[in-house]
Amino acid sequence: MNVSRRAITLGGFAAAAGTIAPLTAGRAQGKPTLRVGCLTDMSGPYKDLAGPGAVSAVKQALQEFGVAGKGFDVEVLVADHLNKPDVGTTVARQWFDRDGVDVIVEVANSGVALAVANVAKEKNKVYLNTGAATSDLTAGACSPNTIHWVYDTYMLAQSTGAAMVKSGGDSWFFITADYAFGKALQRDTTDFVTNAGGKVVGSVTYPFPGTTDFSSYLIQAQSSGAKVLGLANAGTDTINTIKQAKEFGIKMRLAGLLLFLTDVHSLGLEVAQGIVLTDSFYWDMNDRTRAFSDRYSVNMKGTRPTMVQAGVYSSITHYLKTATAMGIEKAKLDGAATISAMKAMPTEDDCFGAGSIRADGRKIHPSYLWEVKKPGESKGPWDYYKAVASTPADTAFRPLDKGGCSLVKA
Amino acid sequence: MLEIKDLNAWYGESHILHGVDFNVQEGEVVTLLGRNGAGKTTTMKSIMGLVPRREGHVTFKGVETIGMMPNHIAKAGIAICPEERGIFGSLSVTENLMLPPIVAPGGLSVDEIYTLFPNLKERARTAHGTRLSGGEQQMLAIGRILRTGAKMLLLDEPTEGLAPVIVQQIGRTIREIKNRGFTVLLVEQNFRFAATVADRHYVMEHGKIVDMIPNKDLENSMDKLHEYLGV
Amino acid sequence: MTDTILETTGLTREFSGFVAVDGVDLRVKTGTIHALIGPNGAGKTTCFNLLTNFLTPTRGTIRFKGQDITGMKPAMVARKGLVRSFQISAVFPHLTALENVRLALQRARGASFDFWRAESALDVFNDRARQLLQDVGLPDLSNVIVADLPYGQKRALEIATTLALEPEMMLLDEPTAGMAHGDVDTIVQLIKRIRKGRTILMVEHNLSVVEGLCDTITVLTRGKILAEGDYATVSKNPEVIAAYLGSADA
Amino acid sequence: MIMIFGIPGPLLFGQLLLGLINGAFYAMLSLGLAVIFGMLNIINFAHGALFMMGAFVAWMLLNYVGIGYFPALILAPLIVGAFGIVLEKTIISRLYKLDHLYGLLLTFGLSLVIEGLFRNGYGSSGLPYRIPAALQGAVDLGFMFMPIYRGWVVLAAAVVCLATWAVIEKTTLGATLRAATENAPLVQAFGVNVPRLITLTYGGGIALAAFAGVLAAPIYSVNPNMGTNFINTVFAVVVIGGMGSILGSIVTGFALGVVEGLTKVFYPQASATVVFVVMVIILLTRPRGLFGKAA
Amino acid sequence: MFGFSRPQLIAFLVLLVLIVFLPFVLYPVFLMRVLCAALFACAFNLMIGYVGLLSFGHAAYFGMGSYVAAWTMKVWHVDASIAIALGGLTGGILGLGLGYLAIRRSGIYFAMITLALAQMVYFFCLEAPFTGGEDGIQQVPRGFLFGFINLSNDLTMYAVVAVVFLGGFLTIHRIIHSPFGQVLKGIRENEPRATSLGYRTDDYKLIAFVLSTTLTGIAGGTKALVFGIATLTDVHSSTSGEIVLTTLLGGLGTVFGPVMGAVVMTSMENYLAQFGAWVTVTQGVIFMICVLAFRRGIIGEIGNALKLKL
Repeated sequence: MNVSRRAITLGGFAAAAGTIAPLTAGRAQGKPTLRVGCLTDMSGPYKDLAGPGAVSAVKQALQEFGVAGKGFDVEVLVADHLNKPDVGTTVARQWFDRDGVDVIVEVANSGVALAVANVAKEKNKVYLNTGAATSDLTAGACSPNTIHWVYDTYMLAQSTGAAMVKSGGDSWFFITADYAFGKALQRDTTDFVTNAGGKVVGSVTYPFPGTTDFSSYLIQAQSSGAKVLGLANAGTDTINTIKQAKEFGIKMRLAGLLLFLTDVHSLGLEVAQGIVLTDSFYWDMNDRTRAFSDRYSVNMKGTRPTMVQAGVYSSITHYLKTATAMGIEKAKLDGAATISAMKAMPTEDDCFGAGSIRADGRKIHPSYLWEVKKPGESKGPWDYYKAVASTPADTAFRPLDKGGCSLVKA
Repeated sequence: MLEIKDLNAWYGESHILHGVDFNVQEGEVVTLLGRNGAGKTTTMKSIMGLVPRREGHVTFKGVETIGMMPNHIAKAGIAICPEERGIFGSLSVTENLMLPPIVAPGGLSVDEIYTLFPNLKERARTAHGTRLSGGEQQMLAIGRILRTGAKMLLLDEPTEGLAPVIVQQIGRTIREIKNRGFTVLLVEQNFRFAATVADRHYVMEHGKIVDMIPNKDLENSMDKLHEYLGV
Repeated sequence: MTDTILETTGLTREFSGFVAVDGVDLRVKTGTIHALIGPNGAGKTTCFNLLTNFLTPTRGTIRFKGQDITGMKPAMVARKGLVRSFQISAVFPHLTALENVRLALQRARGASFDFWRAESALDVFNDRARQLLQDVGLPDLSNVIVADLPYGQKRALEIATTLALEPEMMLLDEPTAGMAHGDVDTIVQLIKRIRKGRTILMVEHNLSVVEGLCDTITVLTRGKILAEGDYATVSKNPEVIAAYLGSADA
Repeated sequence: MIMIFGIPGPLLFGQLLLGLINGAFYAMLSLGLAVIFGMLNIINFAHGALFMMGAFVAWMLLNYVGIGYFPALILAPLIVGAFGIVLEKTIISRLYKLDHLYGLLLTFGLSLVIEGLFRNGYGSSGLPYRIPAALQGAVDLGFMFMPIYRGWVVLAAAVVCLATWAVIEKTTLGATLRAATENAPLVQAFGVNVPRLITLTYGGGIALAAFAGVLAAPIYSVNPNMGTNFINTVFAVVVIGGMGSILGSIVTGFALGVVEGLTKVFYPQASATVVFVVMVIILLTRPRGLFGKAA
Repeated sequence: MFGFSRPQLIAFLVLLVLIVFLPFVLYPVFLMRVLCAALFACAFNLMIGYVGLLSFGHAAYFGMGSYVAAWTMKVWHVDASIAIALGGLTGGILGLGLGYLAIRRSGIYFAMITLALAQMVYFFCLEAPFTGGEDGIQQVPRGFLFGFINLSNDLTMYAVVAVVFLGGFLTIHRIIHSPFGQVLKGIRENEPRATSLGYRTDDYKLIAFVLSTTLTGIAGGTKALVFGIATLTDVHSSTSGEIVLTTLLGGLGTVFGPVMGAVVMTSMENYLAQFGAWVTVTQGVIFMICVLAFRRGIIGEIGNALKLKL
């Protein structure tokens, strides 16, 4: 095994020689080399929930899979997509065309994710998305070369929306980030709320990015008289909304439609207590997740993995299994065939347990509704969630026939 | 008191002063005469250290000031009343008056300044310095440097654009401060005015001193002066 | 009123409380050289800026060739044939002397918006430009960057550039300021030569220049007209002597 | 319930009040920016980054040294102000003779560096900073629930703005500053150490930004991007108010906060853009801004 | 030819040779990105370098050109040449409208007004349904040029981009060295004097602005075609900032500076992509060094050292 962190050298004229060298001269021993590209947000709003943790998860997967005896090398490349789709496509093209990358993993950011999916399809490579929320990846934009691993807006909306209504939260107000992800989240959640017999009494869409003050929207929400405040946003925005809701004494129940463990960590339990949220993975779910997370923590200064980082581990593990089974050379040659093989093989790992991948590229597993503990209930660092409800794997995601994915035979 | 030797000054690329030499004795009033563009104002600014680049010697009370910052030159006891008066529009009259810091004891008190310029006292409450008439502004500009205790005053065209009656008042003021022991270097275009106050006149042309005329010889030198000044 | 080319009535400009030009009634006769003199700060340059509409008057009107041009855009004023020079030499410093003059020719004769044509399209103006440079006594400097020229030559170049527009009336703001004796004479000769067929209004400090050159002199002090007439008349006016030369009994 | 433009009256009052609170931040930031512009002729693009630094220094003081909110309110501006002085001495002072553009570009680069460094060091999801115990809680104003801390922000901002205004308009130091803004060489020729005055002004402007940063820390999480979010709006405030105008920036800061607050009710998506609409309109009708002096 | 001086002609020939041979050595997609950025920077340089006006909102024209080209390709399936032309047209029309407002102010006010107008364009793109929000317009087919040249091959596409770039580059050079360009120089050197010669300077500035935004739109459209994507990044103010840096780094008002700037900036962005926030730190440091130490930019400093106008 050979895990190196090599710069993506397509830079200036001077770097030209360096670009070609690894492909031609490298690996003289003749062993095939799998190249894994971890394309993630290393500096922006998703750095904590994916970023370096995702890179670490890739390495952990490789190590625990035990590449050493399997007769091939694995090389890991890392790049920051800066949350710009065009940077993402450029890096992806470069990786596939020049650097011999076989699989791209992660990509937190829906816009970039969709862009990378297109490139992966064009180049017939493997693309395992864990960080993006958009359910388009398995609907209109589905591709024979993409698997969407962890969660999507449909799952979040259903789990949080329907469950909240069941527990009495039947009138909703949304604070929505003014971009496709926020709007999709609000739209999907609205469907589940109304289907479950609840109603949406209002919403406010705020400029994204760049909004830091949510107090205006919060008092609009408060005056609407709704019982539940749905936060159709993510990252720093969600954190700020929650903090300010606490500050303004908002009495509504807060539903974080996309809230990660690292967000709760940053908020602190004092502020975050009582919020409900949906995650498909929590480190303290069972012995296997705890064991995985302990191993993860060793490399990541004691932090616990988010579902995105767990998804990276899970997806790479499954990819390696499949690739070994079908033969490295073959896996390198044909991305779509590799994805088919991955779909054919049941998944099994410490993070998500047993699962499977559907024809549209959707990895399915149960989703869980969590409530953030009160400070008194927490028994130690990172002990934040208590389970509220769960949705079984077969109903957690959008039914196969509803997405309109061209890969699904009618 | 002030000794200037081989003073050169530049604005950017353009070389304005080409070796200016003159001196001012203690208690004297000396004028710099010359046409527009001859380098009189630049000489004043160079003494104060207000030009981007200067070379040569400016010795004040025996101290070389050529490498000094303007604020240090001011602290040494030279005060300037600049061309177009330099009254600050965003400052009230009193603020304008009180602006220059005291550099030495022996300056005039505010009351003395008001005695010298009664108009100023009436206008002391005026909000903006630039609301004053030209003459009042000139008085303010002279008055504020009398306060600082500096004994060497540089007055750059104090009569510019002023009515004759005001010019007369300025003339009286200059004689008065001379009597109080101040030394004055005066830039003037109006040599008839200069003649009424000054002890000596230096004539500048093309960034050089071309002549020195003691005031008593002025009448005899009229033709020469007309030639120099183009009037 | 064909013999009056430029006429102002009650021209006034105030700057935040201070009146720079105060009710000036100026009348310039066609074909004359008219001087505007006065001590520093009398408002001569402000007056110039008003005449060419670089400044808008607070009050008053300006008529040029019988037409009211008050409030017209400066470029339009120039196109009407009233072209000015500036007190600080107004050249295009990083172009060659030839290009400076050509820029004016180009405006007068079109082709200014042609962004698709090669620069060589302007070569047709070269001969006329060289002629103009020669007229103002500039040696063959066509390819020297203007920034490197001595001051006097810049002034001459400026006049050549203005002449290229063949204006009916020229406003010259202190054409001899900062010039050496010899250069002054060149400019005086030049003005004498170019006065044919046009009217010139000039601000000037150098009274000996004014004396030899100007038909009419208007004396301005503190924004107002103090006296007007030919040199002989004006120079004997005691008020003028007091204001301009300084009174002896101050 | 009273309805105003189809919005319940109490809600509208609430929004106006909130607008005022945001306006307080705009006013403090644009005030520093205006002072710096007036004196140094530098458009300090790094202002947002230094605001952010103020919040971070407060966070560091608390977490590394154990110094709480109120001392930090004094200390953080001093520390960041001192940093500003170092910046001015070493870098910014080299630009005074150049076009505005270079100052803008340099400080833009500076803000990229500062923000990038903090992002590398602390990530970008934000660090928590708690409201001090003395200012926790809220009062029910009838039409809205008013957190005490927000009230404190408006109060503190108003006091600081007024104090700054008073120092500049009513003291000898202020008179010297104003004079130096008009004609720095002449003021120096009167014996005032103008370069030092300039350095202190920059430090002071920065300290104001840092003070605003500390005030902001408990409201927004301490985040490397927190300045970027403000800076464009604050620029608009300074331009609209009239560049370099002290009073203009204070009044416009509060006013734009209110305009933005109202937009949040009527057309929330446009609340970030509305300041630019106002800016274009103002620039086209009053080129020097609302309070700027004619050229 | 095209008003090139001798050293410029040599530099141009070197550039030409590089453009022809580099795709066989370096990654063509990367080179296409460089060329699009270079055209953008050259168009921007037309304003700042030759008219002396800093537009702080050029991303608006780049982004709108990119959106329109992407949308017409994807939805109307127009020919690639038409899509690029429409991109340019969009930039031009938008530039005419916004420039008409902005051109009335100069200096820092011009910069601020262009920034504000660009923010409004950004808001429009965010809200308008056809742009696809933050996902952008994706999966834009490269399609065909003139109906029969299939652009899906990178090298073919590269050839088109190279031709567009060279066309734009030479056009700009021709504009600068035209009678019109001569007037622009005059305005930059001494605007009051130009006015006093009877030039309605605002008209010239506006035309220059429109030419600049048209070429910017073409650059945006070409970029959309190459990458099959048009996104909010293209209209975002950070893109406006980057193009200022690119041009400054290469050398304001030089012929080859923007090209050099684009090469360095794009390479840096790529090389530093794995280092996270160090990209912004490095950019910031370069910005500062440029302003403090070599204000002429790379090409400007080289030209100065060799005493050549490059």
